[in-house]
Amino acid sequence: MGVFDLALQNLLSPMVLFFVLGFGAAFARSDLTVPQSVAKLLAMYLLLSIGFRGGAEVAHHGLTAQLLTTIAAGIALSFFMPFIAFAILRAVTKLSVVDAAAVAAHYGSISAVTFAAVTGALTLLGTPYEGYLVAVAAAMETPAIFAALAIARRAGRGDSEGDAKPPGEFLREVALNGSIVILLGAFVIGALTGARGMTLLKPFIVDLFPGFLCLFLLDMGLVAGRGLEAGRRYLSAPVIGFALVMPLIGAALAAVLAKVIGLSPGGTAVFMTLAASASYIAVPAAMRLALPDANPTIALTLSLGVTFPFNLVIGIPLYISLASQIAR
Amino acid sequence: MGVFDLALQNLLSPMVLFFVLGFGAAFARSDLTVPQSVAKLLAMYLLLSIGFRGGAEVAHHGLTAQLLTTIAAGIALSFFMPFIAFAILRAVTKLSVVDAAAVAAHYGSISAVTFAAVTGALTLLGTPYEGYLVAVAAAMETPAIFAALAIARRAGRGDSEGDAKPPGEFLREVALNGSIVILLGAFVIGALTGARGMTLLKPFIVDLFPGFLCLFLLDMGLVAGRGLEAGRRYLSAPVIGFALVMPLIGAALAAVLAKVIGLSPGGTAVFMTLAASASYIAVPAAMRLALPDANPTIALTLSLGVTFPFNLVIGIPLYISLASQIAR
Amino acid sequence: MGVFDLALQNLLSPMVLFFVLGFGAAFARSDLTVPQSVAKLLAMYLLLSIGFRGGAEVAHHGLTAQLLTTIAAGIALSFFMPFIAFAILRAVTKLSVVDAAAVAAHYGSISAVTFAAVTGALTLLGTPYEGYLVAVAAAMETPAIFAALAIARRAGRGDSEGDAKPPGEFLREVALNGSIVILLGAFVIGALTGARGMTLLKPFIVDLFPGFLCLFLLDMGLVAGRGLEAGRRYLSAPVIGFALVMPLIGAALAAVLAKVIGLSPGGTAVFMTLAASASYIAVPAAMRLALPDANPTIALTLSLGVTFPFNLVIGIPLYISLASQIAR
Amino acid sequence: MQTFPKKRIEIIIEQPVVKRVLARLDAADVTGYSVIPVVAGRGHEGSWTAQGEIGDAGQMMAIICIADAAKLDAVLETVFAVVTRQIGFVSVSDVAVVRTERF
Amino acid sequence: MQTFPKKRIEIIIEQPVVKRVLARLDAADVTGYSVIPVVAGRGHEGSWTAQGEIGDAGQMMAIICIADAAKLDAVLETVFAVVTRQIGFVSVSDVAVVRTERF
Amino acid sequence: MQTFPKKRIEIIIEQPVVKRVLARLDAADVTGYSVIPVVAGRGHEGSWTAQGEIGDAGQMMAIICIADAAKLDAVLETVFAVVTRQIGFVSVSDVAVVRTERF
Ligand SMILES: Nc1ncnc2c1ncn2[C@@H]1O[C@H](COP(=O)(O)O)[C@@H](O)[C@H]1O
Ligand SMILES: Nc1ncnc2c1ncn2[C@@H]1O[C@H](COP(=O)(O)O)[C@@H](O)[C@H]1O
Ligand SMILES: Nc1ncnc2c1ncn2[C@@H]1O[C@H](COP(=O)(O)O)[C@@H](O)[C@H]1O
Ligand code: NA
Ligand code: NA
Ligand code: NA
Repeated sequence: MGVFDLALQNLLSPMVLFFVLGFGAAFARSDLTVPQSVAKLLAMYLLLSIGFRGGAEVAHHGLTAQLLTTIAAGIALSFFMPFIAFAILRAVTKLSVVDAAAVAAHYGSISAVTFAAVTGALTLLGTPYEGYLVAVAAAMETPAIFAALAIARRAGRGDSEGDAKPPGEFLREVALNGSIVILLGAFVIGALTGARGMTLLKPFIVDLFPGFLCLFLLDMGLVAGRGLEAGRRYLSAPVIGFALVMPLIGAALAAVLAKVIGLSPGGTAVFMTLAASASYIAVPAAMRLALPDANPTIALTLSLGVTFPFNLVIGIPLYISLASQIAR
Repeated sequence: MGVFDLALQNLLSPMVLFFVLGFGAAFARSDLTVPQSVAKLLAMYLLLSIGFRGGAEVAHHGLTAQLLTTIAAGIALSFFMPFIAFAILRAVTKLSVVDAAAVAAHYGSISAVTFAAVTGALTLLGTPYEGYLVAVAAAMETPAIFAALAIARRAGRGDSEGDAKPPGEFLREVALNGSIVILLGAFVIGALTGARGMTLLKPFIVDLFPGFLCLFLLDMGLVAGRGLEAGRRYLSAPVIGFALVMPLIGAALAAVLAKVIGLSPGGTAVFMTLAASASYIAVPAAMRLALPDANPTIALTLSLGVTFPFNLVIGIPLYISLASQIAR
Repeated sequence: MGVFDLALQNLLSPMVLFFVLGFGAAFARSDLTVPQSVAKLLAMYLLLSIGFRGGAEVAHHGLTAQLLTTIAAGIALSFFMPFIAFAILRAVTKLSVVDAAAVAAHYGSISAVTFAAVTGALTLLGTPYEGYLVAVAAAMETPAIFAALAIARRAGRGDSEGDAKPPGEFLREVALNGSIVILLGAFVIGALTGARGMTLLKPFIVDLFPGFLCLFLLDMGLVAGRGLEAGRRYLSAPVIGFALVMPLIGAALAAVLAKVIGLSPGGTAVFMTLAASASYIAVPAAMRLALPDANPTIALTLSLGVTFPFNLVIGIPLYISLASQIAR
Repeated sequence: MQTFPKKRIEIIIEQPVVKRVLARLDAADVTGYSVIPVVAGRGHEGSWTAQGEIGDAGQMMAIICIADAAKLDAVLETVFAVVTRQIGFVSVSDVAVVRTERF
Repeated sequence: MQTFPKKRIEIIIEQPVVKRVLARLDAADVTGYSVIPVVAGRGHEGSWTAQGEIGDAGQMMAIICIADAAKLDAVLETVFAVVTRQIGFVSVSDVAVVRTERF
Repeated sequence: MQTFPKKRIEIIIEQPVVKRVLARLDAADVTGYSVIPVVAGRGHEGSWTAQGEIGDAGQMMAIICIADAAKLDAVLETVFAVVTRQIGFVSVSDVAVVRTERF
């Protein structure tokens, strides 16, 4: 299927349309809202579902040596992308060192919902992908945070409590954040229980996935639309340009690595999407702890208001299409 | 099936029984409660489900000229029923002008949950209905609000902020309230994605519908029971009489229009139910903005405590039975 | 299947693994949390599901004379187990009279989630059980509360408001607590609507059960782990010993009664599990009203932090295995 | 704008007895009250959080009641009779309101 | 630690008009406000609870605004113009803050 | 009824650092605190709402701590050391309590 057909089919998928609905409702200032606890339930469900299915797939196909290589590649990407992002931001935008470092951390890390969206699109297309990429996704969440801290420290900015706080405590908080625990935990449980567990949980974990994803993307549309509204004043042209180009850079780097590792077309698309996506759960919270002087609105507006919609609507079909050519 | 059998079968459906359970629990002052955010999730799910299914049905059968006629008929009903309701209320009850206008607005508008209940009952009976009635339902939500404002203004009562507030702002708030956005949005998405979207979302949107409806009606029973308790002091015989007769008047008017338009038996039953139902989400909020002097407890007690149970238990089987004779 | 195989299979079920995940996350002090309203939704779902399925099973197989005998046996167990528990606690631990009475009430009553877990395990094994045990579970919730009050009163301790509060009011509050209402209500609705209702609700009530149970047990793991942390200082060896031995005593008593009554192997396992389980919803709230001087942390730490995990991981496979030998 | 002095009574109390406290406020003839959720806390018995909880027993709630100073003593006495044996406490502060006749 | 006196304005108001009240606070140039949920209550019209409710019409919210005493009158006047016709009320108390320039 | 003067410290602070603030309150030896959710607000950085949010980074929480005046300065100092670099602020008011030994 050509990239154009893919893009169109993607655009007309219920998932993307529900996102567009939420986005539009936010702009029209509708009072539609999803309660916070419902949004958290949906997020938890998506993580549990993609984690478990990845694990069950691994139980079925076994782990290959590729797993370790891909995890290493993912960690490397997550750690080095912030340096690229920081360099670009400092070169083309007026962001301060701390703000640029914080934004860079978001783009080195990943977005689990974008991950869920690309797996949804691949399932629709019937394209398989390596189940262990769930573990890769989990591994890519945090290295970017430490890269950003290194960048900020080099520039003389650091943790809000200086040496008063043991760094191990911060490491633990970051490494054990809820989304990593549930994603990796469900992955391990999926791997341990395999086909037996899958039979039991399929109606919940597989059959409901598209519906829950739609509801969640409706919420993401609302939140992204409102966030864009709230952070409008930070959206200069260079900053927007960064938020559109950085995903492409990440995807390109991931494509090269995927080719070297020998990932399948589906796996290549997922890996590209992970690199292209920007965090908006784990990293924002970590930045408030580690770089409190960074303005949280800037990073969130870019990651959630610009990059997420871009990946969802344009990026994902693009990456899938490119991946099918790269990985053949 | 005779009206009596229908009524009995309706009464013994799990949905109605769960409503009765909630109603009974509220009267027995059990501490059973459904968290507010869960209730909102359930309401959102129901709107999304009936919206999407209506749209998918339209994608399948196509839009007919009837759509526009039925929407026009629905708008007319929603706008003119409040005048009838107001006249009755002023003639037989002691409600003030403002209170009567506010109550009238509730009865001109519609209840999405009652809509969900009648479609649930029709699905159980295997009776099809026009999918575009979802759009009709959305169109019927707000005209009644403006009718009530016209009534109140004629009597010299109006918006709480007088000319300080641009009327366009209020119009936008009312027209873009969350339930309309999700109902119409899901309808359009269902129409755009058709059978493809339906296959994808069926386990969520169709298979879970009865279960979610049961849970929601349990909550509605609790809320209606408690509301009836709280508003007891407003329930004089004439006022209760109004809340039982007005749905029948609405249903009768709708039946005539449905016959003229040529709706199917199922469609006629749905249209009658819409007219017979009274709002308890969109209109109460709008009345607080536009007619703040109206006592909100009165309208809510009638709509949720009297008319909703009446429609659920007696009205719906009655309308279905009548519709099958009218529309043959 | 031998008890060891059963235990292993149980340990490797997704449900138990999700509990372990939550427990581990709590100990590692992960910030993973389930919103309170989501936890309440899951609890409500489980009660509704086991209630309805029990009722539908009764509609299918009919009620036998055993029902009344088993309810009577359950009430007797619930009322007399607290006296045993109290005697043990006073003999081997340093708990005060009031604290020991409150703990005893928890162990006489039952845990609906443990009930859900044993039915889940039996379903996995394909072992049927008497549907009316749902009603037995509901009947066993409260007698223990009155036993504890009798014990405390004998020792001169009582209600916080003395004679100022009519005892009927407290009785009503306890008998109509939300979990009993939903469990019994769904049971009756299941019995009334039978196969018809089951067909309608199966995708919700049956197919989603394992998934919802996993999510709920993840939450229970988190709450139990945190509770254990919070109540650590109360966990002396004798107190822990009590929390491990008391379930076995309850299960043994229930096994004898089940044999006399002639329950099926599945029913015997369920009845043993009920007796072995300890309350952590209904009884804690009742104790705050009736024995406010009792320290709530002690009972909750034991019931949720020690006995629940013990039953889930070790108890249930043990009871199932024993029951299959006793009831043959 | 002219304002009038009133008392703001804040009762932080465990959920299971909220109903009883409210009944006592009703009996003490206050003009109203508002209940605000508490989601976590620490006291002499250690810390707690409402997150993930399905029961209400361990949760605290905050009850706010604006009342006239003349009623303060009666309210405190009846409320304190419950609160004293339960988990919770009462605090009172001075506030000013616009419509004195409302409280 | 040195502190500075400010006013704490607490507006308890029905949900449907919260947006309007906030717009007026914006217009009155306060430095900020925080909205806290109210989950149950009682007033002249009887008691209510947010439990199980799907609409927002019957629910109250609490708006907290710390402001300088110099602004108090202007804030009260503009807010009270909305509150007076709706369900709700305003109360004001004295507080001390550390960073006076923040408010 | 006899009451005793205490201080009511209200800390409105972004969620990610709540744990750190509470740890400092623990270290300052207060007898307890209660955490109340804030669901929306506006400050220098514009307005926010918790609705639909899955992360906690943008959300504020309110921490209430009743403490003896003697401890006020120590509490303010340690808390302010965190708050000053984060999003949030501290305000203090006078309250009266019934059981003075409790705080
Ligand atoms: N000094 C305090 N300030 C604010 N809240 C408190 C204070 N002390 C106790 N609390 C609240 O009251 C609950 C019970 O406290 P306690 O009775 O000391 O165990 C705590 O968990 C807190 O939520
Ligand atoms: N004296 C009061 N103290 C605290 N909250 C109050 C008071 N009076 C009323 N309220 C709140 O405001 C709502 C409306 O009150 P009313 O306008 O009297 O019906 C009540 O439901 C309470 O939530
Ligand atoms: N004057 C104020 N009164 C009450 N809450 C405030 C005030 N200023 C700020 N806030 C709260 O603190 C948050 C952060 O404010 P700021 O640091 O000014 O961006 C806001 O979003 C509000 O929730
Ligand atoms: Na990335
Ligand atoms: Na109507
Ligand atoms: Na037991």
